[in-house]
Amino acid sequence: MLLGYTITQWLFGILSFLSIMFGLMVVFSRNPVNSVLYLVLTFFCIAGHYLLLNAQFLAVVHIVVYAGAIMVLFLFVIMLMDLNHDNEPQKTWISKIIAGIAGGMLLCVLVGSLKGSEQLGISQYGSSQIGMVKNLGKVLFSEFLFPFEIASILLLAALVGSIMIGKKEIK
Amino acid sequence: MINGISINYYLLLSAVLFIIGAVGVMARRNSIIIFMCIELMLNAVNLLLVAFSTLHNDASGQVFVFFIMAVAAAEVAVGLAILSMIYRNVKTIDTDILSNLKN
Amino acid sequence: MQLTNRSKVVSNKVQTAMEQLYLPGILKGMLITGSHLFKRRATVKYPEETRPVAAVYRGWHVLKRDENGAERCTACGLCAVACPAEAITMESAERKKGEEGLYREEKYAKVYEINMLRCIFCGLCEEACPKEAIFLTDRLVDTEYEREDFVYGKSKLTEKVDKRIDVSKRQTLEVAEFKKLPGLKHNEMWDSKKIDKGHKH
Amino acid sequence: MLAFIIYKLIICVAVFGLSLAVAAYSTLWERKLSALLQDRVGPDRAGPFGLLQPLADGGKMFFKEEIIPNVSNKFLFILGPSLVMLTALMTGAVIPWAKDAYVGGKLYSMQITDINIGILYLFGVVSVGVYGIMIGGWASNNKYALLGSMRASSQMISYEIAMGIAVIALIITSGGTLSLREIVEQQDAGFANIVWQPLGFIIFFVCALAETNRAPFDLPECEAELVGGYHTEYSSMKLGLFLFAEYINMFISSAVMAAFYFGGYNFPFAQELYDAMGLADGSKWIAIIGFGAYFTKIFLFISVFMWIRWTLPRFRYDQLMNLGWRILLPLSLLNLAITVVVEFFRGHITF
Repeated sequence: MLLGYTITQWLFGILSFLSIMFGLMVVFSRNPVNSVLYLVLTFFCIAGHYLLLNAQFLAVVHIVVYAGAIMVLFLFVIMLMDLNHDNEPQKTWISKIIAGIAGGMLLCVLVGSLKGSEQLGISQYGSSQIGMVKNLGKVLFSEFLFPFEIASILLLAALVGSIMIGKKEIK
Repeated sequence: MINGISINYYLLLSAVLFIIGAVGVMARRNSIIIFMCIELMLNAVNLLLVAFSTLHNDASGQVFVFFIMAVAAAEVAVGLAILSMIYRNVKTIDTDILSNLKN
Repeated sequence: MQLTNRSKVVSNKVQTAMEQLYLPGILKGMLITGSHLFKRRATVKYPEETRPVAAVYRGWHVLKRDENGAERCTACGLCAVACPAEAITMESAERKKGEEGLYREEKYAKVYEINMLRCIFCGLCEEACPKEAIFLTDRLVDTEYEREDFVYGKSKLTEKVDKRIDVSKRQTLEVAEFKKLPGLKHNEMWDSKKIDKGHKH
Repeated sequence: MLAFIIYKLIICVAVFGLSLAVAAYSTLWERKLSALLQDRVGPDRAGPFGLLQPLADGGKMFFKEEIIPNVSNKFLFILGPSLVMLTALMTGAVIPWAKDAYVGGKLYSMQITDINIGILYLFGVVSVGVYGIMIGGWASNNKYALLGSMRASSQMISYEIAMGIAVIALIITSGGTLSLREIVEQQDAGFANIVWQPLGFIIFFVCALAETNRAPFDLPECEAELVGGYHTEYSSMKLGLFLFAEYINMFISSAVMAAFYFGGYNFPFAQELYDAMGLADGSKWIAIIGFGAYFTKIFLFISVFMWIRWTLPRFRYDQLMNLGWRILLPLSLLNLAITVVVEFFRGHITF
């Protein structure tokens, strides 16, 4: 207990702060490579949140998939396109301000609508084991077997599709 | 309460992350950054799904996150392939320029 | 001309399935390198061990002294004439009174320099010398940092009085007899052309 | 609580030091072995048998001039090698080094942490390691460095897939556990996993070579085409970190291979030996002997890594990609299918 908060609460606070900070940096940094790296940091913070929520498997898969594969792909494309300049064209100030206002309004709406959520049925929760690989695997391969197979087909389609799109046309 | 943290905080956090992503989509011109902001929005949703799954002690939420990750991976693969194709043809991925369908 | 029968005719034939697996090939290669683990090491750990050199190895020159410790060289210049690489230069001087113990004859080399970067260690200087003064020894020439340092002066060439160098292998009777042969190239040169006739350094 | 933290700290520092020491002496052993394979003697000047050579090398690295390119992003330039080193050291956390042993009447685990997703953790950390190389190569602001880092990362990502599928087959044979300790413990009675997974082992081994950027897959640092690869612009200890991380990775991947396929700290007739020596479960000596056996295996693997490096020439880039995607990936899928069928008939899987 530090200053009346438990360690978990402290961790939650720090991770939330960091993930929001890094999230903001993704949007505001001029250099796309920096953006990618900040987004990776954001993903690490979110993985930390998953660990706090006892979703170990998801946390690691999140890192492997997002940080290990998806963001590397982004880095690849940015580096290959040679977009890593700081002087990329910016939107006009007006459209930026409008974007900010729109985002703020959306936030207001969301916060307002979520305000009543204290009334949600809250079940006290002990040390849940649902995030463990075994339990998750059981659910995944019994209840969600069909979507799982569909997802594999989706991935295969994406694989073929991206190769077909990205391939240089042979003349 | 999850480990002493109210679900409200998770709601708020993912709302804020989602808004950051949304603002990024609106305020930036580089399509790759826009793409990344969309990933951020997806992750905000993922976080909330995991939080609720733990709250209700139900694994379905985490399974959904799992599927979202698969879909996101597929989406990024195809999307980046399209972007690199566009870049190869038009030499730019600036959305304000790409909005002209004329050329 | 075929020197060895180890050469192989290269062809572009399609690999068989076994060859495409690469594994047998890789294992074979690894066995070859592995077998070298048990072979004799080729390394000579230099300062501690040295390679055996032939008795007549031609290395760092020495300017010999006679039995009394006097320098044998009389600065006749025959070695410089004989030198195909033109590495030798010398300056003569006259022996003063009281220096009899230092120099054997009335004329001696005040400066005697061999440029070790030019020297090809052919040993012609040794053959040319009528006074048995210069010999090539089996010592290796030192390494230096500067080019100038490779011009060895008398300080590095003359043998020390208390540290004689054995050149008996090079002073055998046969060698002496050989030197007297009239048909030898450098003797010929000495006979036909005069030394002072335009042989510059 | 405090005792627990101290014990964890000690074991962390021990694994940390062990990795560094093994990596340092791997550099010496690499040079020695390459010399032996080439009928030479190798370094033998620093200390007896050259045993102080790693210290001399390290000292040299530290005192070399530090050059940071003017136009590069300094922070990222420093972050790159640090990240590579960090991830290399992090992987040692889930490896079970020996059996639990009683020290001072308390049972201690010879492992930093036995998480039940150990294998996934390994893959996660390795996939993050790609960033160090990419960031370092990009921040160098040098096209050779960039190309080298691209090659390295694409190579690592490609081979991770075949490696992952080979490991899935392994997980099936060891009864669906993701904890390294459980996988090792399962091999103490009957056979080591290599008996059930020979093909899987070969795939894993090849992929491990590629993941650690060792020859014949060392084209990220291919001097002939890329000057020096992703560490072209690096000098001094930052270069040292890159090179050092490679050796740590080699050590850890050897350790993982020994744990996955060769029973880790178990060896044939171990139980009989312990019985003959009259050692009870949890004895210190069992831990020490097991640790010795484990290290012998790791040493052999490291030597094979080096042996391969000094035998085989480097692959061409297209050959590398072909091998990864067209040969290893189908092979690993085949291995997975065969494993499932075999395990079904062994009665380990039911539908």
